[in-house]
Amino acid sequence: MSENNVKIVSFLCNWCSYGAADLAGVSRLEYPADIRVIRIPCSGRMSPKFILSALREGADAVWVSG
Amino acid sequence: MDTYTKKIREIAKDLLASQKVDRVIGFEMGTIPMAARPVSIESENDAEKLVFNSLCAMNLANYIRKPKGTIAVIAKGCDSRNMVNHVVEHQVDRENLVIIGVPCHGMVDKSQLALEVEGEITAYDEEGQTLKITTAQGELTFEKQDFLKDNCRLCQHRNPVIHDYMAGDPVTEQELEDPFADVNEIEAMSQEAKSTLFEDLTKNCIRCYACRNACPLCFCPTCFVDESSPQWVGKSQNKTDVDTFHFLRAFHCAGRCTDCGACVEACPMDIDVRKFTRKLIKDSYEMFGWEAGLDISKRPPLDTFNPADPDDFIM
Amino acid sequence: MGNLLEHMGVEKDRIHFSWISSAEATKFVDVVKEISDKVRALGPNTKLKKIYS
Amino acid sequence: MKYCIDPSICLKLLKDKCGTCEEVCPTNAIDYSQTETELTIQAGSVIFAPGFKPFDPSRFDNYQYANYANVVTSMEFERILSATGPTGGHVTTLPKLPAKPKKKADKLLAEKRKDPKKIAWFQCVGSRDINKCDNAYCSSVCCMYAVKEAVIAKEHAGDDLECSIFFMDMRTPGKEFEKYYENAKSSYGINFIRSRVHSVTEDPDSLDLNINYVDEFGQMVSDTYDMIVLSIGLEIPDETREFAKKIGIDISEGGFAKTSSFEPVSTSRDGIHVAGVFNSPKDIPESVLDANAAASAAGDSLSHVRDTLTQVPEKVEEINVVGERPRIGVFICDCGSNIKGVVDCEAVTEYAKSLPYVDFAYESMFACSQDAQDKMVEYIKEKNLNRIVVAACTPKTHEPLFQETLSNSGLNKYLFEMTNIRNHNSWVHKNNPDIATQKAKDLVRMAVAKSALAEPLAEEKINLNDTIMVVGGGIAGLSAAKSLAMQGYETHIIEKKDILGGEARKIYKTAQGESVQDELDKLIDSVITNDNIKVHLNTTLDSVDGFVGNFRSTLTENGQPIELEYGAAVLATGAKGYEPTEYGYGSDDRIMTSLGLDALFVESSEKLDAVKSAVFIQCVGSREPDRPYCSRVCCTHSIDNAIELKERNPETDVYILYRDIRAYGERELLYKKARELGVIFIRYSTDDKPVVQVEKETLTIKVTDHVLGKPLEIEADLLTLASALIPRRDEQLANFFKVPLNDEGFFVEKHAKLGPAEFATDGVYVCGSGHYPKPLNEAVTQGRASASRLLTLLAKKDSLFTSGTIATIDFENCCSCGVCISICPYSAPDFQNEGRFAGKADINPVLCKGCGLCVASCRSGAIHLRGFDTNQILTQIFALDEVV
Repeated sequence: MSENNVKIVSFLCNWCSYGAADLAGVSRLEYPADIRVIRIPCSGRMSPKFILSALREGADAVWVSG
Repeated sequence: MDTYTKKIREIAKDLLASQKVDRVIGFEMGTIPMAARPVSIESENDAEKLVFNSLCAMNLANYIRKPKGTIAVIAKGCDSRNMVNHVVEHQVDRENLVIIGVPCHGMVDKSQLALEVEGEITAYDEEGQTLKITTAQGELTFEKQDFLKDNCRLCQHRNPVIHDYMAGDPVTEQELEDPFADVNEIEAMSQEAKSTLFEDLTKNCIRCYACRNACPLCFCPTCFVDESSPQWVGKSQNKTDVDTFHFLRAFHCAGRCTDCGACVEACPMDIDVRKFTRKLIKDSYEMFGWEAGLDISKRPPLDTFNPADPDDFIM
Repeated sequence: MGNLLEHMGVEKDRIHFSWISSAEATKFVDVVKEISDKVRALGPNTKLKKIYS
Repeated sequence: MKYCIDPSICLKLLKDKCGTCEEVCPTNAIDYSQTETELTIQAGSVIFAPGFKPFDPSRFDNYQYANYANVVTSMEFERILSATGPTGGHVTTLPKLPAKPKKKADKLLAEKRKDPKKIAWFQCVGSRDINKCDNAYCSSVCCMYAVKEAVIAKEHAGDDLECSIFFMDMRTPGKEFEKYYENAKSSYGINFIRSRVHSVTEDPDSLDLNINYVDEFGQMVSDTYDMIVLSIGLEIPDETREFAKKIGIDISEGGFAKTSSFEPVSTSRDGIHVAGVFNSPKDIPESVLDANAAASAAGDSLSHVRDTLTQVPEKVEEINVVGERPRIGVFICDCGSNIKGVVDCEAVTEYAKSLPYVDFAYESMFACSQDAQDKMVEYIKEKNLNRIVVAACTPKTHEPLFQETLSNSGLNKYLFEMTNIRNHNSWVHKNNPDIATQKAKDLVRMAVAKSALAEPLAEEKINLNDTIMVVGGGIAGLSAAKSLAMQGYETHIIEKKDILGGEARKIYKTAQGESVQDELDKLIDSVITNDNIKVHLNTTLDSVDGFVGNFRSTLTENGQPIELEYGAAVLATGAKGYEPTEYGYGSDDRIMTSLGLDALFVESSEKLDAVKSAVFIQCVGSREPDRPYCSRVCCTHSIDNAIELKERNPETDVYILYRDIRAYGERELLYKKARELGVIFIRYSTDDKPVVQVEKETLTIKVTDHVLGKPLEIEADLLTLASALIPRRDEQLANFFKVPLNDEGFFVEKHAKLGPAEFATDGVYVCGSGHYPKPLNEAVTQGRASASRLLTLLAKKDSLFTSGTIATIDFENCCSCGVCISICPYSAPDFQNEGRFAGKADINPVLCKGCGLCVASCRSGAIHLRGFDTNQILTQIFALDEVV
């Protein structure tokens, strides 16, 4: 987690944002490599535990996307 | 308050004598002055033990979960709201519960009062809104209004929201100019100031879990801090672990907390854990128009799925 | 949730929620960029981060 | 997706030169010796769905589509709005120019490129037009797609963009369409201009487009736009018409297949069915319904041979790995150069070998290719692996394939984990190979950590009762029941009234002129004589318990309670006519609804002979603030009845007072015919509605003439109110089956476009006007479509399993708070009534969709989501900590 190495833990809904991320790839768009994706079956799966846990483990940010 | 005590004893006696209930849960005076403690009585003769005064701050909703038989319980405004919660959350059946409502004038903040008094308190009494305290120096009187607990000052539901009996006439509810002034004050602070505030707040925590145990909302068979697969929250007094505990404990109370103050009352380190829960009370109110424990037919907003919920509710 | 974290002094920009349909690749990229920029501006996370002693 | 060679330009095939593709193909897939072959297929039924061709506006010299760079078609504009389109979703002028032009002239032109500030849509290009082309019909879809394009353009470009749609009638009669149209006006500020623009001229310098048109008030307006979008219609190409002729099916004037209202997906030739735009111009949901319905029609005659050609794949015995130490095999896919071109796959593979529990790591050129799959099976057996991680593309497309490979090697398919190092990595960080390689390692580490916790999951077999209940004995319900019964399934029709037929009983004839009563009698006869159908008249539904495959209901039939067990249900409860409170309805017997007039036609009432002047008022109770939808059927119904009056007595004066005439598809031809017969159409606006005056002798309707702008008074002997179709808003029924109703009280289908005849709740289907108002032919189509969807469920009778990735409850830790029961959108959790854990919640695996809402909401941590369990997600988070 140095100056130029940001870590954003990203919880993406399998049906929505995960698909958008796939499409972004298919479309060859480019974006910063800061995100680490954890696939979840639905944004409803998102528990506060995961957000706290990610911050505890040193994530610089948490992103949940449905 | 004597009239309350008298009435409570009468009702309790009746209920036990007629075998309408198996037990009555209320308060009795403790072994040291200025302490009231919960008591469970099963015979009408014991009804004389029951008292009610400004020291009965504990939330008796904590003692009524999954009861054996039918029980009667004394309930202030906040307690009654927690009883509503319990019924909604299937912790007790309404038909097994007889609620003896007590319109409340607020409870006394003992630690504040203690600051005003030197030496050991040998006796305590109250008459109307006046508190009488006896120490080695003699008798002192205080106005109760000046020593109300913080949550009681902000209380807008002093009358029980459900009851089967009432131990007195309803009291006038307080009109507050800004019920969330305390939360607003913190909200207006800078990020750093907030950070420091909460750092100071939790630094004395010894993780005794008294706040959790006193809270009528905490009834999970295994608390998240005790989970072991994986053990994601450490059990030490590591600051992150302490903060995680307080954060998630508060979060579990979102939309359910009645601001009864049991957590603060129970804390041996005088940590004002309401600083966490008050924010969620405000958010529930502002986002969903929701106040916990007022309606026995409705589940808290975070328990239901509604496509019309505000988008930022998850935050 | 974010509100409470912020209340405790965790910067709001460290928690993001968004709704993106599986067809919105450009929106996805925009959101990643936005979050990345905001977080870079905040610097490393120190709040709530576990310190091993 | 597979590639093939276009022989008309391939140098190898034409001149035996080049051959590069053969050289570079790593899997030797190129075979130049393949030639066209003729196949003969024996078929019992044919479904003809050749689709349409977008109208080519080049032939219109007034719009100069072929010459002006900023005149585009709506299809082209769709691509401009698309993230994968030529401009990457950015709305820009000169869109047809290459993004990075190479030619000098193009480069100069590209300098004039700008973000448009004003865009206009021209409707009815190639539709409703017999002057410039022969397409008299309405293409049905262009109004809605133009509104959608304008809204999305505004969403992309923001408030700076001004969008105007030039139209004749705004035709948005689809479900939820009218609200979308109103919202486009009120929230997005899109201009709707009722005018047909004659021609376009181009400013040679700026390439801006100038137009002149006459507005609604008769004023000449001159305006300039940056871009013009031609809303082109749908056309049946000549090849299709010729082919139709060749196979001997009748086609309509517009080139569409001729079908009847009661068999709307069957052509004039027995056994040949039709679906999609070739049947009639239509939007996506109607096309999907057509397709479903055609499948049901084709299946009706083939049910006796069902399952005769089925082959059952051999099953490999599953190895029990429970309790074993994880032995993870990691497969890193190069995806040719798609991944390897950016990510150092070798390094990632080496790294994978160093991770805990990883026994084996292997780099594969194409992990999804057949030989790579075979190898995977070999390695699993040879190395005795019990967990597999594949780092490749997206699990959304490839997970099932790899899971099948696991099954083939004897491993439970849930012992598989996939991580996406292509779409989420190599493709999006192609300029940062180092970072991409590092990210790939992180992703692999996270996947391995999760995989170590993977457990074999069981899929439970769902028992399926193949009896069906159809609620509602109207046209839609009867059509569904008939198809289901013809395909061999016991079907119960539940009808509240003492007679079958529903609202169709009140209709005189269809838009195609068929007698509704005759056809309805035939349909009812075929239903009551079918041994598979049990009709329950005078019957109400009292309760519904159970779930897909296992429903149980109590009914009251003629006052007697009966029990019914069934596996699936079709809700065909229909809609009813609105009883107007406006325009003096009820105060005079000369004022009636459309159905009232139909009744007069059916009984050939003498009353009709006396009618010298008849007025129709449209949109009575529809498209109003408290009922904002369009009832879809009323325009055609009134036009049809107007024609009937004119044909009975050409001397009768007939007026139709309307807001927009919504004669979609070939109904437009009826509109044309009505005008030719002298029916007078007068448009009114909602702020100046017609006024009805009832006096003893005379019935007067006052309306403002839209052409002259002057008030008119019409004396009428007959006033027909085209009243809305309103839903029954059956909340009890919706609750019984846990299916949603929309604001207006119509049922909400599974997916507005792709699931129009089924609910999100498994085993429950919808058809008829309870879904949305629709004419008879569409009700039959949807009835058949719901039957078709239901039949696909029944076809899986022996192979229907629950998913393995569902929630389960650890009863010891359940605190009975009931949050899960309250929050679950699928009603999967419920309290247990008996046994050791009575009072605690349990989850029905059949109903659980594995969304995890309950898991996240469970404060006690008592609920676990198999496959995405809390410890599996936490372990991925922990794995992050080891980064760098």
